[in-house]
This record gives sequence, structure tokens and C-alpha cells, in this order.
Amino acid sequence: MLQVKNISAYYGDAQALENVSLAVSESGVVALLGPNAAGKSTTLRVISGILPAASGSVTFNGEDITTASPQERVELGLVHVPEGRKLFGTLSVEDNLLLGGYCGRKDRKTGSRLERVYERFPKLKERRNQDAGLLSGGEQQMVAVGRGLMAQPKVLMIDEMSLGLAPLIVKQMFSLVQEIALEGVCVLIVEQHVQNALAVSHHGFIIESGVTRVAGTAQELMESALVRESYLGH
Amino acid sequence: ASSSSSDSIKIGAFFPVSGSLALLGEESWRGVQIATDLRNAAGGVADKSIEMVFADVPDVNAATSEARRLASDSDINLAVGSYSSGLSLAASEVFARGGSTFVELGAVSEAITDRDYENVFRFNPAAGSFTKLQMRFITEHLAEELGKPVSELNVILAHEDSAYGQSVAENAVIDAAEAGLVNFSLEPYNAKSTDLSSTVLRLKAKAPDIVIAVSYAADAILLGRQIRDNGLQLGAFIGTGGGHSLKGFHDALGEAADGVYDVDFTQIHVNEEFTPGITEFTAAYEERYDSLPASGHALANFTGANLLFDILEETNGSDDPEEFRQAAQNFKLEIGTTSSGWGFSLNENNQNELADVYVMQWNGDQLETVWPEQAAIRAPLPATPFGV
Amino acid sequence: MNLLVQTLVAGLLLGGVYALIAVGLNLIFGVVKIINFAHGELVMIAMYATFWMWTAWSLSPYISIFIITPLMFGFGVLLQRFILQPMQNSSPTIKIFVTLGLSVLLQNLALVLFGGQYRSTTFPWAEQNFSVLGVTATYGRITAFLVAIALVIALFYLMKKTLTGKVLRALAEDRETAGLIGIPVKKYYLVAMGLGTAMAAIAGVLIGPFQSVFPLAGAHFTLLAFVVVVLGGLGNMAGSLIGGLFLGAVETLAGTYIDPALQQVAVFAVFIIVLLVRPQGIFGGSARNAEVGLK
Amino acid sequence: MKKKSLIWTLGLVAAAGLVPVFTSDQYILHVCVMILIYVGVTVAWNILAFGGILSLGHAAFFGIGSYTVAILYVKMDVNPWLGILAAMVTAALGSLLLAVPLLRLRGPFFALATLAFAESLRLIAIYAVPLTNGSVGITTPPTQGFALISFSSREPYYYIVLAMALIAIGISIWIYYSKMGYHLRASASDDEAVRALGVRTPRLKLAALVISAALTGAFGAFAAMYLFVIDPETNFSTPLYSIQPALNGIIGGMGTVAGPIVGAIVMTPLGEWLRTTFSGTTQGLNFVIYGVALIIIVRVMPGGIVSGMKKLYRRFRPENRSDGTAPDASGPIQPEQELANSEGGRS
Amino acid sequence: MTNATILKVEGVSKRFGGVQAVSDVSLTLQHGEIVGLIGANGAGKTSFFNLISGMHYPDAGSVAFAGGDITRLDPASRARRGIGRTFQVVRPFTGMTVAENVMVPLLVNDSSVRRARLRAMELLDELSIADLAKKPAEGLTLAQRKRVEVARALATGPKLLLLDEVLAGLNSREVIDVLPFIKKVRDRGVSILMIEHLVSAVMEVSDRMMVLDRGSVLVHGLPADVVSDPRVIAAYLGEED
Ligand SMILES: Nc1ncnc2c1ncn2[C@@H]1O[C@H](COP(=O)(O)OP(=O)(O)OP(=O)(O)O)[C@@H](O)[C@H]1O
Ligand SMILES: Nc1ncnc2c1ncn2[C@@H]1O[C@H](COP(=O)(O)OP(=O)(O)OP(=O)(O)O)[C@@H](O)[C@H]1O
Ligand SMILES: CC(C)C[C@H](N)C(=O)O
Ligand SMILES: [Mg+2]
Ligand SMILES: [Mg+2]
Repeated sequence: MLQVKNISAYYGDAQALENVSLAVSESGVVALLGPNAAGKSTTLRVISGILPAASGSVTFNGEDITTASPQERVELGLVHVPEGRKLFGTLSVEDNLLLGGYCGRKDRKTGSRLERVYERFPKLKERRNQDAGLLSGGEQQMVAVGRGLMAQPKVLMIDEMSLGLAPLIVKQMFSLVQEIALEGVCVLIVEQHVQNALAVSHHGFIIESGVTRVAGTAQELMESALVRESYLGH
Repeated sequence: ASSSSSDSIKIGAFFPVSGSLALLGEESWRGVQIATDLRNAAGGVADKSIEMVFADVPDVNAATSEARRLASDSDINLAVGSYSSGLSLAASEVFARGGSTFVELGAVSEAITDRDYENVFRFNPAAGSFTKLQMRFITEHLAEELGKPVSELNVILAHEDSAYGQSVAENAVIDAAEAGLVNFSLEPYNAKSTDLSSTVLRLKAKAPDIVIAVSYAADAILLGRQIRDNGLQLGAFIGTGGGHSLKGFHDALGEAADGVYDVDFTQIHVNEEFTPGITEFTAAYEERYDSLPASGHALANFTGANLLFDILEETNGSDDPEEFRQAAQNFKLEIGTTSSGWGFSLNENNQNELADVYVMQWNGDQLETVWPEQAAIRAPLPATPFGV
Repeated sequence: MNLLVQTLVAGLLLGGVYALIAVGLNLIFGVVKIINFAHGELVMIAMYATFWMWTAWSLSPYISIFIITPLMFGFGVLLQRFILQPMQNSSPTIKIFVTLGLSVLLQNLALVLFGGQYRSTTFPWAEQNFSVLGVTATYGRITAFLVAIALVIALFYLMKKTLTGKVLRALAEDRETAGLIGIPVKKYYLVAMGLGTAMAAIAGVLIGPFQSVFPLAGAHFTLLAFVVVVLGGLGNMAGSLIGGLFLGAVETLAGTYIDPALQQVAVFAVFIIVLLVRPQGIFGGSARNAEVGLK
Repeated sequence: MKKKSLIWTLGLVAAAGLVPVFTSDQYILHVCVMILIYVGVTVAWNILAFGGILSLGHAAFFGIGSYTVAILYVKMDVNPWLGILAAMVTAALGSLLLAVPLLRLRGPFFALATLAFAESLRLIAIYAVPLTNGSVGITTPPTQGFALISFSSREPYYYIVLAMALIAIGISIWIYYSKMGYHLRASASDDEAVRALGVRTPRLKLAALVISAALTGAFGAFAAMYLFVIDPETNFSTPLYSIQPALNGIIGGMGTVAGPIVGAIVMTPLGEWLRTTFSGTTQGLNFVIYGVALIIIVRVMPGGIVSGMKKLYRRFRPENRSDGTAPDASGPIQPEQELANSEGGRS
Repeated sequence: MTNATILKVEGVSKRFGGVQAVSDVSLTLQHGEIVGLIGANGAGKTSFFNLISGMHYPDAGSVAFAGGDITRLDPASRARRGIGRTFQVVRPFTGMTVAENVMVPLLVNDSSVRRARLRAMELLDELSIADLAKKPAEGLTLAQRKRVEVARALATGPKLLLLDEVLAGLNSREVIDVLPFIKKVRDRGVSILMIEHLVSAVMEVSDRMMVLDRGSVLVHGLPADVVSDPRVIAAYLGEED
């Protein structure tokens, strides 16, 4: 459904991506792995359109969206939950969620989508009127994912999903991701918890120094020497 | 040493035509241009044509800078200007210190000629002329009309606090005391105020018989409107040139402006026998700019420029500072012989003692000269200023 | 006593004008994150428009406002689209200087086009006096005051309750993320700048009947409007209203009871003192809020 | 790099020193003097900018400096050289009035406070007639002599202000490369983090403010002697001495060492040239062009001329392009730096 | 307070508006000890750090460091006395290179820029980011920035180091590389208080662990005891599946 072919990208004069390719299918969890500075976040930025690709192409459902604006991509169902949550701190939790549904606001189903997010994160319902900036890290991550869900994604990309979250929450997040995937969404996660990530995904990609090194099923990756050596440390 | 080329005399001209002084700066410069063109058309000065080298001086820094630029041109030993006292002080200082001549044609601050510079002249009336005439008008005319002895008249001078207002106010204090106005006080306000409620309320609290105002354009209008809106009743209101001479003042206040007195440089509605040459000036102005002069500044500068040309005629076209000073000191004209009605005679400070201002009164959209008699086209009429 | 009341009334009416100018600035400052030093010039343009429509076509300001406001909205949109938007990624300081350039440009363009003359819209109804118990005010000023209040309430509602308002607030906080979640950022910046400019226009039209217009007519208001915005709290429309009224009162009270020549000094002194006591402005949220909001 | 920049600097200084040898045109020298005054004030302004502090109120210090020397000289007969020193002291003391706002307000809020501060001083200078002569201002006496900093030709003024500007530049370079510079730059980026590392930023910023104000005061004092007319409208002028130095700094490259110098050298003659070229045509046209030019310059080179030039330079030397390292930070020219590290300036 | 006690926090509390972020927390840290601080998101860990480092002042309670009371001292003075910290949300100095970032604290006690530069390089080398020295700090990835953050904190020459989630964003392999470094720092005599969600990692290096829950101390003890405590499992770790 989403296909990224041979992209490269720069920050100013510095090259961050050299040759990254990946493809994800209709639903399920896909893990994007790699050491620090490999270019994982950058890849997501290129896919969501906030950083232009210097070369290569991004296609979504067969449509070439390499030069589309971030809004157009969100409308198509390509949604990015950025690293560091990036909530609107002075807006209430509910307003943050509502804004996540901005692109779909015309279908008048925003209300029911909101209810579903609250069902999934009852804690957020409790805090609906509180400024998002005052939540703890875990709660903020929930709002961030909830905000992403409000856009009715077909592909949901979550950067550093479990960063800074308590183990309990991390577990919740992983099962949440699986649940979301079951509803026919493809979830692309960038994770440092490699083992956990591969455990919930069916596919994985490994990027190193801006180049896709390995692609395969989660099983294959788990068993590959490279992964065991450089990510799991055993 | 005069080095002007044989067929033309180069004269520096400093006026603010941009920035906050642009309006009357431009008017003043127009007066000089008309005088120059008319004189050149009539054969120039001592068979030389006059070439004005213009410099826009929106602020004091620009004035200093431009004065230095023109003064460093070896062909320029003489300059005119400048409408605004602050600019004049700066530009003339540069010229005077460089040993060249500066002739002020429009700024009124006494400080300009009080510095004892040999080569700084002023041909137009200074602030003291304004206040002396105001006090005379009050004691000789208004006191009687308002039916109060001079010593009982409550007179307030409201002035903006730039160099112009400050200079007039300082003179007024002295002249009021001399005139026996014991009940005289000052109300300064900031020239850039966008609201003068406080000033008007203070005036109201003091219940004056007469208010004298020293204002630029926007504040003149504002003060008038707020006096009207607050229903401040006055026996008489006397402007001091500046904003109160502007057509815009009457446009903004309409009938409410009728009856307001104004002491200023000669305006076009004046006894034309007293001001020979004024009709030519008015015609030339209208032809060039398609409107009547916005205030008396164009005429004052026109008159001053002509005086300058007359003096240059005496030096046979030489702009050598020493020769010029001699000629200027010796040059005399009777009152009533120039287009502004002024005469010419320099005092020891190089101030033209025979330049004067007149009392005018708004009537319809005309500012008519009403006092003293020799310049007047009609007698002053009693009126309720600002329609209250 | 009457003097005090009259002074206060004059001050509040003046404050209404400040508030009117400040709300537009608040929107631009708060959302587009631009210190718009040309804000006064936007007011000035509207004043000229009012004057010309009145002089040329005898259009009352209270009618021409419905023409000028949308036109100025468009002007704001154009400014944003062609001048400010290309600068959006630059540092705030750089943007300040673009607006300064704009202010110099507009002031002098007015001078080139209209000369330095002082022009007044003399609409008789606005000049009539309304008087209660010896306290007087003109209809023009009262109208400006009432519209200021109405406008602030409308804007307050817009920002708090409508989606547009929420989007604007989100933009104010983090424009990159707003773009990321699918909000057409540029479009909303156009809206914000357009709205801010329209507010300035409304202010310009309404003060037309009692304030003369000339090229520098707006310049004076810019700093004052900033003072109001900062005092009232960034992004806080009600704060701007109250801040404006407060400053208007301070100005006239200081003028009447201390010295008119020092009334601006009093305003600035109060400004600095208030900031020291409450850096987030009188009505800014908690310190934490302000920090999040201003990132 | 270090050596190269040293040679460059010496070359420039030598060239500057030689200007009067090549021209005796008093107007050109005058423009050069004005350029150097602006170099001085901009460099002083920029010391605060190292710390990410945007002042739009340097006219306050400039004016205090001007008035100090003028009042001391004209009213109390104090030698103007001493007056310049006194001006530095009064300007520094005056800057302490901004101490509390400096420590409590951030970004644009401090900038607005400084703007209001300078405006207040201007109004007070108008009001305090017995001390300042109000709007009429003070004119220094024409008596000439080196001891009185008053000359008939521009050359001596030029050398004096050149020396002052070099001292100011020297101080600014010294600060930039010393402990204080590092701490200021770090504080520009994140004041709280730098405090957590042991830097006493209140003291640091205050020191920067006081140094900046004192230097500005010195140039204000020199300008008073040079322009001999001192009045509130000019010497406390917001456009001339608050906005213009900031503009020079930003156009040159804020917070860099070379930026303000380049900015002042480019902007001062530009304004002069526009005025002289277009005056006498349509009134105000020169400022229209100035405004347009300003917008264009800032738009084309948002990081300032210095970094704009560096970018150009790098473009023409492709081998330098993608090695991924930052430009050498030890040279006098720094990569572009932004005042506030985020949108709109944080409060 | 014994000689070996470096930090003694007694009964500190802090409230933000309606949230009691920290309530009545006490902790004593011995010289050369590593204490791990864990707890759910929003439990008040970072706030507790802020009370120690002086970013916030406690509403109640006291903080003593190296024998002196520092409850009311400003952050800079605390840093000078030997409290170094990192920020959970990393804060590199933008507009400065990585090396210059590290030079900033070094220049607090030493005015020689040259010496500071050399020392900064040593520190960067120790954290294996020497190759980034000349890079502008804003262009780094999160993990790289965390290392810069640690280098900067170490450069203050701390007696007590407060590490707020410095392992976050590292994968297991990288974590394994970093842990010995933390021990090495401790072996030089620096006491360490670290917040971390990666329980296995904290357990490995910590001498003791403390768990915060909604502002208060839930459990405090040896790592093995702490992680097997049912309250901790319920509130923080979750059931093993
Ligand atoms: N805003 C930026 N400006 C300049 N360079 C950047 C920027 N963001 C990232 N980089 C550089 O791009 C490269 C790839 O970074 P990216 O953030 O994509 O890595 P990552 O794989 O997400 O790493 P991490 O796991 O640490 O988040 C790195 O070398 C980084 O230094
Ligand atoms: N400056 C502040 N103003 C208001 N509330 C605050 C402030 N700082 C923290 N809080 C609140 O205090 C509580 C504790 O926050 P803290 O950051 O200490 O949690 P934490 O344990 O570090 O969580 P995490 O693991 O997510 O980082 C949270 O509810 C948070 O929203
Ligand atoms: C309005 C004018 C009368 C001002 C006057 N020319 C001055 O000296 O500044
Ligand atoms: Mg990343
Ligand atoms: Mg935390």
C-alpha cells in the first residue's frame, strides 16, 4: 500500500538518507529498526512530507505522492505521530484530539471517533478538559496516538513509541498497536525495544547510515545474525 | 573665497520633505522654488542664474549630514532652510562652523540667532514676534472686547513640547509678564499625543478667558475637536501659526473653527497694498501646484528667498561670506515693501527686526488678516471659539 | 469629582481605541508569531480609505466599514502570502525587521501618494455630543468603544469555541506539528493575518471621525498596541480589552493629575512595572502555561 | 583559519586608517565617521545579542551618553574627554534600570520593554528643561582643539572614532572568545540549562548589559561632540539609535562577531545614498525604496550578509559542500545564529 | 549526616496548581552510590530532580548536599557545589558545536578556553562522540544529543550526577555499551541518581532503587526486592506475560 523507493534526503548540506526503500501492506505492524542516527525519523519525515525527498519516490495506493503536501497525505490516510509527542500544550486534551480529526471534519463523524478514542484510553476521558501540557509523559503519548487515530489512518507511523514510558505503559502501547492493526490499519513503528517490536510485527526493516540494509518478516529478522549481534546484544 | 562659476550661483537648500515634518517642510521648499524660478525667469541675480541644491532633511542627523555634504561642495558657500527649529540649529551650526553663510527663512526658535554666529541670519520673524503680537492683541483689543482689565484676564498657553512650542512658550512667559498679564500659565503637552483629553480637562478646570495654543497640525485639530466635544467655553482662542494656519484645520473643524484667531506669518488673505508681490506669488503657486498654499510658510520662504536674492544683487552675485554679511547688514527695506509686508533691517544678531507676524481670524475657509490695521482686510469679529 | 469622572470616561473611551487596535495585533503576534511593526500603518491605510470614501462618495464611515474591512482582510492575506510567508521559517528577529521595512514602506508610500496633509473625516453624526450628568462624549468615540467590546467578545468566542480558533491556537503553539497532523498551516496563517488586518481596519475606520489621518497617523499606535497586548497576555483577547481600557485610563489620569507632557511616560512606566510583577501579563495564564504557549 | 582572519583584520584596519589619505572630501569623511559611530553602537548592541538578548532601546544609552557629555561640558565646564568616560558610567548606571526587566522578561517582551524605556527617556529629556534645555537641546560651543574634541576638519574626528570603534570591536571579539562569550551564547540557546551547569546567568547578562550600555554611551558622547547639537528627538531617537543598530546587526548577522560591522558598513551609506539620490524628487520616495530594499535584503539573506556570503562562497567551492561538518567555529565568522531558538521568542 | 553522606533530602513536597507532583519524599545518598529512581509516567521523578537541582524550590522539606543546606540555593550555585544534571527533554545549546556545548560548564571554573577545549575533547572521547565535536549540536539525533547532555553534566565536575532517562532511545545493544561507562563514572567517586524506565538496566547498575508513585515513595530498597514487590508490579511493571 505504501511504497518507498530509493529515497535520499538532506538537512541543509548534510545527507541524512542515502538510499532507503521499504514497502508496507494493507494491515499489520511493521517495525522500522536501526541504530541511532540511522535515519529512521528522517524516513518518517520524508514519508509524511515534512522533509522533501532529494531523490526517489513515495507511492501510496499506487499514487505517486513524492511531492504531495503533508495535509494531502493525511487526507489520504498517512498519519505520523512524531517523536517527542508534540502536543499542543495549552489546548485541552479534547481539543488536541479534535484537531487530529481536522482532515476528516467534513464527514461529521468526529464525535463518534472521539468516543472511540476515549473508549480506548479511558484515562484521557477523565482528563479531557485539562491542558495537554500538564499531563505526564505516558498520558501525553496516549494523546499523541489518540490524535493520530482521530485522522482515521490507513498507515499510522509512530516514532519512538515507547520512549520514556513506564514498562506497564510500554506493554499497553504494544498491545494497543496490535489492536489497531487488527482493525485494518497498518502501523509502522520506530522502536528501540527491538525484541518487543519484532514480537508484535510481522515485517521489519533495518536502516543503517541512511541505507536499507535488511528487509524481511519479523521471524527472519529475529533469527538474523545481524539483528542478534547489533540490536539485541546476544 | 567665492568660487561660484561665473554664470550661476549655487545655494544649498535644506527642507524636511519626508518624515514627520514633511507637510510644511514641503510648503516652505515650494516658496523657495517659486522665488528662484521667478527670479531666474527675470534674468537672475547680477546676470547669474540661481541654482538651488536641494537636500531632504527629515531629522537632525540628516540635517547635519546633508549640511556637511553641501558644505564640502566648494561651490556652495551659502544655504537656506529649514522650516523647523531643530533642523535649523543643526544645519546652520555646520555652516557657521565651516565659515559659510546660513540664512533661515522659516524656523522661529530664538536660539538660532542667539548663538552669536556672524554668518547665521534669519529673515523671518522669530518666536518673540509671535508672542509680542499676541500679548499686544490681548491687551489692546481682546481685554476690552471681553470686558475685563488685563490684570484679571486668565490666559493659558497650551503648547506642544518640541523646540517650536518650547521656544514660543519661553518668550510668552516674558512677554506676558511685560504686558501685565498676571494670570498667565503654561500647559505643555506632547506633540505626538493622539488624545488631548487631559489637556482639555485641565484647561476646563482652570476656566481661562483666553487660550493661546502652539501646535503642529494633528494636535491643533485634536485640541480643537476636544475643546468642542468637552464644551470648553472661551472668550478667545489664539493659535500660533503651525497647525492653526492649515487649511486642514478648518476642514476638520468646519464652522467650529470660525472665529479662531491665529498669529502667524503673512497669509494670502491680507491687505495686498501692504504686501506688494503677493498676487504674483499666489498665481504662481496656484499654477504650479493646482491649489492654494496650505499655510503661510510658502509665502514666508518666498519673501525670504527674494530678500536673499536682493542682497546677492548688492554683492554683485558674490556669495563670499564676508561680503554677504556686509551687504546684508547694510541692506534696508521699509515695512510694507515685501510680499509678506515685512521690511528689512538686521539687528546685531543678524535677525531681521522688521519681519513681523499678523493676527488672522478664520472665516469660512479663509484665514483673514484682521490686526493690526495696516495689514488687515477686515476688523476682528467677536466669536465663540469652536462653537461653544 | 466631575473632573475625575470625566477623565476616567475619556480614558476608557481612549482605551477602547487601544483595545481595538491591539486585538488585531494580538492575533498576528500570537498566532503568526510576527511582531508586526507595521500594524499602525494598517490602521493608517484604513483611515485614508475612510477619508477618501467619505470625501469622494460621501460614504459614511459606518457604511464604508463594510467595504474597507473585507478589502483590508484581502490586503492582510496578500501581505502574508507574498511578504511574510516566505519568511516564516526565519528567526523572529528577522521577521521583526521585515515588518519594520514594511512600516517604512507604507508610511512613505502614503506620503508619496497623498502628501503630508492632515485629512479629517468630518462625519457630523459622529461629532455630536452625548452627555449624561455633565459627562460628555461624542457618538464617534462611543461607537468605537462599543464595537471594540463587541469585537473582543466575538474574537474570544472564535478562539475558544470554534474549530478555526482551536486551529489558530494550535498553530500558535507548534506550527510544524500542526502541519504534520494535516492542518493546512499556510491557509490558516492567511486567515490569521487577514483577520488581524481586518481588525486594524475596523479600528482605523472607527477612529477616522475623530482622528486626522496623515502618513504617520498610525505609527504612534504600534508601540501602544504592543504594550496592551503584552499587558493583557498574549493570545488573550479579553486581556487586550481590559489592558487597553486600563492603559487609556492610566494615560488620561496621569495627564490630568500629573502632567500631560508625561502621560506617555506614565503608560510605559506602568507597563514595565506590571511586566515585572507578572511577566506573563495581567491576564496571561500560569507561568507554565505561558511557557508552553510561547515556545 | 585563525591566521587568515588575523591577516584580513589587519588589512582592514590598515585600509580604514588610510581612508583620509585617499580622500579629503569632507562629506565622504563625514559618512565614514557616521559609519564608524554605527559600527560602534552596533557592535555594542551585539554584545547583548551574543546572549540572545534583543534590545530595541539602545537609543536610551546613546542619549544618556550624549547628554552626559553635553551637560557636563556646557553647564559644568568638564572636559569632554572626561565627559566621554563619565558618559560610559552614566549609561552603565542607566542600564541598571533595565536590570530587572532583563532578568525577568524574555525575547520580544524584553525588546518591547527596552523600546518603551528609551521612549520614556526621550520624553523625560523633553520634560526636564532645566537640565536638558528640553526640545531646544544643547549646542556645544565652537571652541576648537584636541582637548575639546572639536575640529574644523573631519580627519581628527575620523581617527578618534576609528580608535573607539576598534576598541569596541576588540572588546566584543574578546568577549566572544572568552568564557563570557561561551556562556552568553549558551544562555542564548537555553538559559535554564546553562544555569543548571553552574553559570550564574543573571550576573552574566547584567555584565553584558552594562558593557553594552557603557560602550553605546561612549559613542553617544562622541556623537554629541561631533554633531554638536544634542536634542531629545535625535539623541534618543528610536529609529536612529535603537532600530538602526539592531537592523545593522541583523542584516550583518546577529550574534556573530563580523556581522554588525558589515551591517553598519553596508547600511549607513545605503541610507545616505538613497537620501542624496532621491531627495528633491518625489517626497518620501527614498524611504519607499529603503523599505523595499530592507525587505528584500532580509528576505534574500535571512541569516545576515555574513552567513549569506559564506553560503555563496561555499556554493562556489563544491568540494566543501557536503562534508557534513560545520564551518570552523574558531574563525571570527560564525555560522548563522538565531536569537531565539524557537518560534516567536519564548516568553 | 555522616561523612559519607553526599545528599540528604528530607520530606520534600511540591505542588503545581492542582497536581501534587512530589509529596513528602526523603532520600539519602552515600558517597559513590548509584540509586535508581523508577515510577510511572507523571509519578514525579523529574520534579524530584528539579527540587534537588534547584530548578524548583520545595513547598516543604529540605535538601542538604555535601554537608550544607541548599534548599534555597539557585541552580547555578548548586551546580558549582557539585550537582550535575541532565534533562529528560534534551537541551543542547543550538548555534554551538558539540565541543562548545561541553566547554560551557568547563569554563565555569576555568577561564582558559584552550584548556576547556582540550578537556571537552577528552570527555567527548570518553562518550565515544569525539567525531561529532565540530557538528552543530542541533543536527544530532536524539541519542547523540543525550550523550552530549551527559558529557556536559560530567563537565561540571559533579560529586552527584542526576541522570534523567539518558538510556531512553538506545537499543539494547547500545544500552549494554553504556552501562559500564556509568559504573566507571561512579568508580571515580561520583554518586549517581538515575531515572530510567529500562528496569533491567537500572537494576544492573543500581545499589538501591526507589519507586515513586503519584508523588510519594512507594517502595525503597534493594533492586531485586523492589522489582519483585507486588505493589511495584501492579503500579509500574505490569504482570509478566
Ligand atoms: N534537524 C536536523 N538537522 C540536521 N541534521 C539532522 C536533523 N535531524 C537529524 N539529522 C541528522 O540526520 C541523520 C539521521 O537522523 P534521524 O533522526 O533520522 O536518525 P534516527 O535513526 O531517527 O536516530 P535516533 O534513533 O537517534 O532517533 C543523523 O546523522 C542526524 O544527525
Ligand atoms: N512546571 C510544572 N507545572 C505544572 N505541573 C507540572 C510541572 N512540572 C511537572 N508537573 C506535573 O507534575 C507531575 C509530575 O511530573 P514529572 O515530570 O515529575 O513526572 P515524571 O515522573 O518525570 O514522569 P515521566 O516518566 O513521564 O517523565 C505531572 O502530573 C506533571 O504534569
Ligand atoms: C509650525 C512652525 C511654525 C514651526 C516652526 N517653523 C519651527 O520653528 O519649528
Ligand atoms: Mg529518531
Ligand atoms: Mg520525567
